[in-house]
Amino acid sequence: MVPSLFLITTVELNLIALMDAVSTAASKPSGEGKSLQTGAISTFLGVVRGENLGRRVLRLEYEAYEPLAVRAFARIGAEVAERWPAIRLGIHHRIGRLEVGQASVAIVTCSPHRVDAFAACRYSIERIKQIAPIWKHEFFEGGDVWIEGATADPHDEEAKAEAFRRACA
Amino acid sequence: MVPSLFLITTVELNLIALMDAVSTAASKPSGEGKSLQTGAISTFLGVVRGENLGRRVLRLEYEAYEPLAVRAFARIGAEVAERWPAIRLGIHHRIGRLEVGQASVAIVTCSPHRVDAFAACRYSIERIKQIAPIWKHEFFEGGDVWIEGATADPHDEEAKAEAFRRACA
Amino acid sequence: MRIKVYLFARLCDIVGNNEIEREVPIGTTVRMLWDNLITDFPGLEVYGESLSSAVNAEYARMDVVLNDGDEVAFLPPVSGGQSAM
Amino acid sequence: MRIKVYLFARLCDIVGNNEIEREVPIGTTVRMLWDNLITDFPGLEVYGESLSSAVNAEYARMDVVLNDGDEVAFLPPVSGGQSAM
Repeated sequence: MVPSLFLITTVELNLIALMDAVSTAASKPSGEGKSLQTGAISTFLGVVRGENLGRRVLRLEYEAYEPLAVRAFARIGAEVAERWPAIRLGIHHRIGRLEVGQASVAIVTCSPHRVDAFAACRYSIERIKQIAPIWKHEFFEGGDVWIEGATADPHDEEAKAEAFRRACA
Repeated sequence: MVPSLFLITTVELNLIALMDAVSTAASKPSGEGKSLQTGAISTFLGVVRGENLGRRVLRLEYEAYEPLAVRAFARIGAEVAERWPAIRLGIHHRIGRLEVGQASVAIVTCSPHRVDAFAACRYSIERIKQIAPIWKHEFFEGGDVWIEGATADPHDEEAKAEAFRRACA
Repeated sequence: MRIKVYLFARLCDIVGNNEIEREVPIGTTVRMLWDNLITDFPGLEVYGESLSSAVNAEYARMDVVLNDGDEVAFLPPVSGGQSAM
Repeated sequence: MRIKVYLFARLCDIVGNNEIEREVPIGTTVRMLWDNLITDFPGLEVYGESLSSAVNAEYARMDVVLNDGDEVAFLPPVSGGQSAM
């Protein structure tokens, strides 16, 4: 079974399955942009580190507002399609308890050319951190804390511009 | 068996095996930089496109000067380590006959942070194209041609600077 | 009107529940619902500046007027993606 | 001195072989070996400007002086990596 392009899941992320899903997805309803046109695949995996801000991390627990998170991923997909029409994108985010070394997020971009594949992949992780309703609860040696990042506002054009800037787009 | 970090191979590339090799490799002889420190994994796959310069591509045949290519990859690894000490890198390049949709090159970078993982991965593909002694022979509808890119010169500092620039480093 | 309220992360910890129901009068906005919650759970107040909200699983401004049966989510600053900056 | 010469891609097509042997006098440089090859295979000449060379599987300048038994590789412009720019 081909997995969804945009997914929140409690099970281990499968990068290869996501790559297959993205590379066989058409970028346009006409079927244009299928794998014949794939010349470059960029992927990103976020992994639970054993150390954060000098603390020894024991595990993370991710929580998501699932229906909105999936829509946020699709919104990022639409932003990517607007900027890079030939790009196909997939985002899978894991929630629940994650141990050190496990992957929390997998992003795949397929493109005819490498420049866009890299930029769109980088843009996507920046946007996920800005607008995906996902939270992480860090359990470290001696305590635990909810990590709070950005106030999620998909309409904040300045944040979007910053994500493009970081993607070198 | 853990594969080499730098490899020329005639068989299908295995991105997951390369990721495993890179993420379990220590970035320093002391063992520092092992997977405890991995927070971000960036990968790149180059894939044979079905179209190039308006030509319908039937297949590619890659040729390499294998011992020098492996050394060129290791040289890129040293350049990456100099710029980004915490990065671990792996490069596998396939040679021989490749069909449309098959991967020719796989690059993996592991890093504590995403910024460096992306930049080092992007830098590596640029450097491969500049200095790896690998050639491709394109067979298209109606003919065939050797694709000739850059004159390989690992000591060309301008080329190196251009690769850093493209990596947004 | 009956409104279902979802609370996430620290907000859930403060309220002690990730899902509660509230009766509110017609014309209530997301902001009024939030202020109403603060009365019962003063610990929420510090999130007033950094809060996002959603109505029926779509991001919504705080001045949106609610309808009976709406599901409102209050979202503290997000931190998805990888494990560290 | 006996030198093994490796030729790749188009250079191999022009010479009709990816590996040949040459007898050269002491003091021969990579450049002299190349000029010597051009005499036999004039089609190589166009690569004079864009050529790279390696001695014993390490990149080497054209003015390097060869030793008996050295393996010299002549490399046309490279094109590894992905399928297109």
